[in-house]
Amino acid sequence: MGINWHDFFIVGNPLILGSQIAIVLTMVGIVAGITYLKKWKWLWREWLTTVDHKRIGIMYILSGVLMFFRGGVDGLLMKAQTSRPEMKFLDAQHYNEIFTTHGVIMILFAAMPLLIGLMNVVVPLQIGARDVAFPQLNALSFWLFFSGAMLFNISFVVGGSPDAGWTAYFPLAGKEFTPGIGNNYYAVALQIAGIGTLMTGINFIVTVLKMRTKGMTLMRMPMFTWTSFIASVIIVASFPIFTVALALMTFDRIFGTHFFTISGGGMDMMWANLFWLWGHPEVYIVVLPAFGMFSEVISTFSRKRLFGYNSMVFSIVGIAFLSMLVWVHHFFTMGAGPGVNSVFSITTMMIAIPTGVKMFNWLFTMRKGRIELTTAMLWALAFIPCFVIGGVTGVMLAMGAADYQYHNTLFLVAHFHYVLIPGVVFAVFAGLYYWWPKMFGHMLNEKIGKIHFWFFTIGFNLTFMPMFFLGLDGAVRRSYTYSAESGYAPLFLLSTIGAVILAIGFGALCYNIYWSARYADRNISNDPWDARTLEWATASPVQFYNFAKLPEVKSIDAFWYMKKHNEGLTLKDEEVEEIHMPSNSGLPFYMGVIFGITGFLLVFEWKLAALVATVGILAGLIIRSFDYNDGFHVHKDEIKKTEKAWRSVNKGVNNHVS
Amino acid sequence: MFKKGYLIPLLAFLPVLLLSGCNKMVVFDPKGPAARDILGLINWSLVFMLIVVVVVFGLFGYIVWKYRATSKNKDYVPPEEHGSTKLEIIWTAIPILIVIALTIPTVNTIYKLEKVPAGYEDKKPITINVTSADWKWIFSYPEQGIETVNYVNIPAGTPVKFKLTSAGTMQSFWVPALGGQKYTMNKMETQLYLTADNPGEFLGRNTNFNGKGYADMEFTVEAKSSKDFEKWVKEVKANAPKLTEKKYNELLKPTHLGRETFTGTHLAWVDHGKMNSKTYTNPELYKVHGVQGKIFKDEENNTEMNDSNGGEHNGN
Amino acid sequence: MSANVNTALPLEYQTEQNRMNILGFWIFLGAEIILFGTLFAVFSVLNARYAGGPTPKDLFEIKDVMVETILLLTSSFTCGLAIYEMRRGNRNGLLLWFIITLLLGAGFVFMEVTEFIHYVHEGATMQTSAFLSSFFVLLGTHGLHVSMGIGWATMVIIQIFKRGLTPVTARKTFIIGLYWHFLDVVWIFIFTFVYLARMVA
Amino acid sequence: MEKNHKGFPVTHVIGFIMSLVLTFAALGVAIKTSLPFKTILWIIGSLAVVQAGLQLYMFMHMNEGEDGKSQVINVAYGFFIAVVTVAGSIWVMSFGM
Repeated sequence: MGINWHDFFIVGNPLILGSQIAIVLTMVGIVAGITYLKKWKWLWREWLTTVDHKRIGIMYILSGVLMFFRGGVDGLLMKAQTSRPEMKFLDAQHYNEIFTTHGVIMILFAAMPLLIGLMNVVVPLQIGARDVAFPQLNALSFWLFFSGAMLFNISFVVGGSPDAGWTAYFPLAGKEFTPGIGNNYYAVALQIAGIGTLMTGINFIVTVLKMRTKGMTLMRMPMFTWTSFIASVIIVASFPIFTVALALMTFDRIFGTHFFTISGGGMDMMWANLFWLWGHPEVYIVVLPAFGMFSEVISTFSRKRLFGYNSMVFSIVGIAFLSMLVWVHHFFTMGAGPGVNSVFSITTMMIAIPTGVKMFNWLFTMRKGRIELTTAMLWALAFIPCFVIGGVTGVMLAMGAADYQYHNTLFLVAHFHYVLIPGVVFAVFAGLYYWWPKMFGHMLNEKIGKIHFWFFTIGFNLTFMPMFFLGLDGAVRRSYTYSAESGYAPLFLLSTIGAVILAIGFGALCYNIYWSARYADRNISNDPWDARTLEWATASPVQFYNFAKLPEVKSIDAFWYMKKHNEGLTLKDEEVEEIHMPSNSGLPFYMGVIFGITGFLLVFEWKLAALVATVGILAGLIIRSFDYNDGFHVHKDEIKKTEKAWRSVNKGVNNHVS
Repeated sequence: MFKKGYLIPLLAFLPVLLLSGCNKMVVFDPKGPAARDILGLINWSLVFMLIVVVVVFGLFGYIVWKYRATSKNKDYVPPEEHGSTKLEIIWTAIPILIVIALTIPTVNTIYKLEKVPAGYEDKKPITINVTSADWKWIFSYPEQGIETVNYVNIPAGTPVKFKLTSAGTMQSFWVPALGGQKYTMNKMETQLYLTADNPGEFLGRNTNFNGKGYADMEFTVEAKSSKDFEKWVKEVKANAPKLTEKKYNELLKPTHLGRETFTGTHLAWVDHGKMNSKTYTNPELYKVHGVQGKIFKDEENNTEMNDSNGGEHNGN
Repeated sequence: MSANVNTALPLEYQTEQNRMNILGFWIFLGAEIILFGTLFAVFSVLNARYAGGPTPKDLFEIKDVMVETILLLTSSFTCGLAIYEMRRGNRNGLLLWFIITLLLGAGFVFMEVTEFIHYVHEGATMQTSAFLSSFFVLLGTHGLHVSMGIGWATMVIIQIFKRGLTPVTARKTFIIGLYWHFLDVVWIFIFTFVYLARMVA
Repeated sequence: MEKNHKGFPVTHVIGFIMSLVLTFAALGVAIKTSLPFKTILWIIGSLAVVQAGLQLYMFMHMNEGEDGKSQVINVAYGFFIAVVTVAGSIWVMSFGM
């Protein structure tokens, strides 16, 4: 199998060359840095082998931020290319690769890990558990996700990026029209990451069902836990479909089958059908936990419990149910009969009903409250109007006949950015500002946070608002250029300016992370926001066993109740018992590596080598089967020491930030 | 601080204000019954959406302003309230009513668009077969026996039944001034009725991404008076070269073309809309940078088209 | 995580971790139902697209299919007996029925592989038509599951030999039992909607 | 939980015999009768569902244990999604005809 090295490493493009050099330099820098600081052992013991849900969450979040950066750069490149008509910055092929990777990375490798990361950190704490149900599986989920993300990301320097859009519609994505291996990356990397996500879903369902502390009934769970739970249910319901779709794509591309090809009786629209059977629920997988975060933040900073808790729960269950029944609205224009389009128009519009209920419940949570405009709250506030724009345009798109004029135009692009950026990115930012002290023991700077907020929200609106009008004027998505006569130029330019402002906002976040890590006050309380749920009942940052004594829950907003009734806030020495914790394991990391290697070989269609590598996967499974490590016990003295340390500090800190 | 808090809703409000003032945008400037029907639906939905936006934004602004934390209300303790069944029923019921109000006209319009538009039922529709290929549009007039590339002339005031199919990748056929879009797929035929009220020129294009040449996949629709249309057909039949199978295979290669006109149609030997039609693919011509994977030869449908290496994308 | 043992329950349910594992496996089976459901959806859509290749009537041999079906049904029964013996605390009974189950499973896999080889010799490969692609992938996925199950069960048998019946080995056995029955359920649908239905159509 | 730990595994044997009967019934309906295809499909489909339920309850004890309810809901939900996927795909991919 002769490799043409000239093709293997993508060369000849100054942008890619620049990033290749940057990647090599960064990697050398990281390796040198760790070696210099003698941190290899620490890295291995504390992070690479960890099964602690908080650390895994943090690793998810860091990779998510990194991927958000990569996807953001893709977005900026696209905006640069379309800033003026007939622009010559990128050629068509390069543009196609970039919007493909932008979409895939933002949805699967940025939004998902950021949300799953926060779920990991927060959900076990909110239900008063010591870890998730299957800690080692949790680590495996992360390493599979990470392996998939890395595999996908090397595509633009090694072998070529996928270039058929994030939806990878057949027959374009098939071998008949895209013989390059770029789309193999899509099929294989997403498969690996998807398996990880599926396991996360199972893990969190069991965690929520089985590991709630005493008194934490389902209808007392914090809203973020509820939404994470329902999102996990949707993951388990929809990711198997994606697994199958990607496997069939792999078969078509690498083994020459005829599922979606135009020859041999294949059916191209079947891919679109399967893709959206997964793809639509996927939107709710990312949006629901975000809704949960907004619920927590709005409730905390309005100093009121959530308005209409029960109807909130019913509406998320309703959204989850409907989410599986609307997928065809992504291809109303396929030419299916009017019966099909009518049914799916109706089911789609019905989703507006529970979403509307949530919207009003949030508004009425704030009513009669005392609204504190912390950075986290600002994100939640900005979410409401922006998301309403996304929502109403969503209803417009749901109307089958009207969609014939919106479909595949920039109107659609504007709509889903108005749903996903306020609905997910704002939420993640709110969540990060809100829970940062829980993860790291210091706050993010509020002043820089506000700069971040204003640049980002203004930039966001400026970027995507013009796209509604461009779309209605006939501008289509995924087109790398447009003519001067079209008259689109001013709005496209405005959009590019918005993107730059948005990028500055993201830069402010990165600076904030750096600044706060270096200079922020470490002397903070376990409950800096005067919050309501259980995660604030324990130390910041949270000690590895979470709770010295598992709290007992007597009401919704359990920690608020504890504070009001002064119950369970102190810990007596005799209450301390030994705690059983799971041991670290290198196996998940190994599995991530071996999956990555197997995937890489498969991408390059070296089937025999890939088959050999699967032996490595099987070996990992066998080792796991014979692994009888039952964890370890934390001694009473150690617990007492840890607890005293943070409980005494708290007496001296200023409890209130804003 | 609080002034800034208002900037967001104001900014988000902008589109609504702009929308009401925009009549020039192509979707809001219909030139045929199909586009007009859709616009009617869009306008109907805009009214409701505007109401939703005004109510929510108003409520949002009011609540955030009234209940913001200030130095004056430091000691204010928000009340414990669990919800309100009455309110919750109201804001469940109103969206349901809105959805119903939107559903009925939507379903009506969906069914309406499948038929010859109202007001044109007595006119005999003409049929035009649309075949999309990488990266061009091929129009066949089976009744007239002519074929055009990248432009299509239609008689104004006559409903046109477009039969859509594709020779390869999937495209979407869209003439926004005349009506909504529909996909063109290989081995599948979809139909779309479009009618131009008056003579005029309209831009049509592909909206479904299909590779390197996608950005330039545009065509023009020219609606002529019936007399002019007949005249044009006659001229074409007199002057245009005959379409041969060889020439047609040439057309299907991934290239950009200008306008072309032929007599005869390719329907004589292939209709890509038929389930068992021949497959035309040229994977060799789609190679771009990066490592190339194995291409699977399809034994039965080998098209003998891979002899020359034309088809370079010349758009960039 | 706590090692609280409730001895009133069957071995596999005695610890909280065991109960979580069993529930988790049920959830996984829920995902598997959807996975196979999707493969069935693909098969249902593509099952008449022969592209000039062989049709089900040309290929399927009802006798072989019946043998495979009975092998799998019986193995599901013996697997049930194995779990039954486990709950009686009868280690040897468990091992005996368990090994019989695996032998029957291996017989099934052997039959299926022979069947596939036979088809390929008749010119019916995965690459021939959409119908055959979806047929081979649906059946192949099931067959792969059965093979993985055999490998996995072998690991568990070794552990029972080494450690005897403990809550952990009992849980592993119970879970693999669930898996095995589930594969039988999937086969019922394959038998019905792939073989019987396509032979009649 | 299973109450009868001793003696003859009655439920298992009944389950096994029933599954054999159902299998051969389906075979008989499919091969030996000349009913219309749709009718056959409905009959053998129903038999398959019954047999699956048999396996789930008699062999897998789906509803036992403290999480029996969750397990039943989970399987029912999975089955529902699978049916939506299959029926929806067939309907939509026939272009609603």
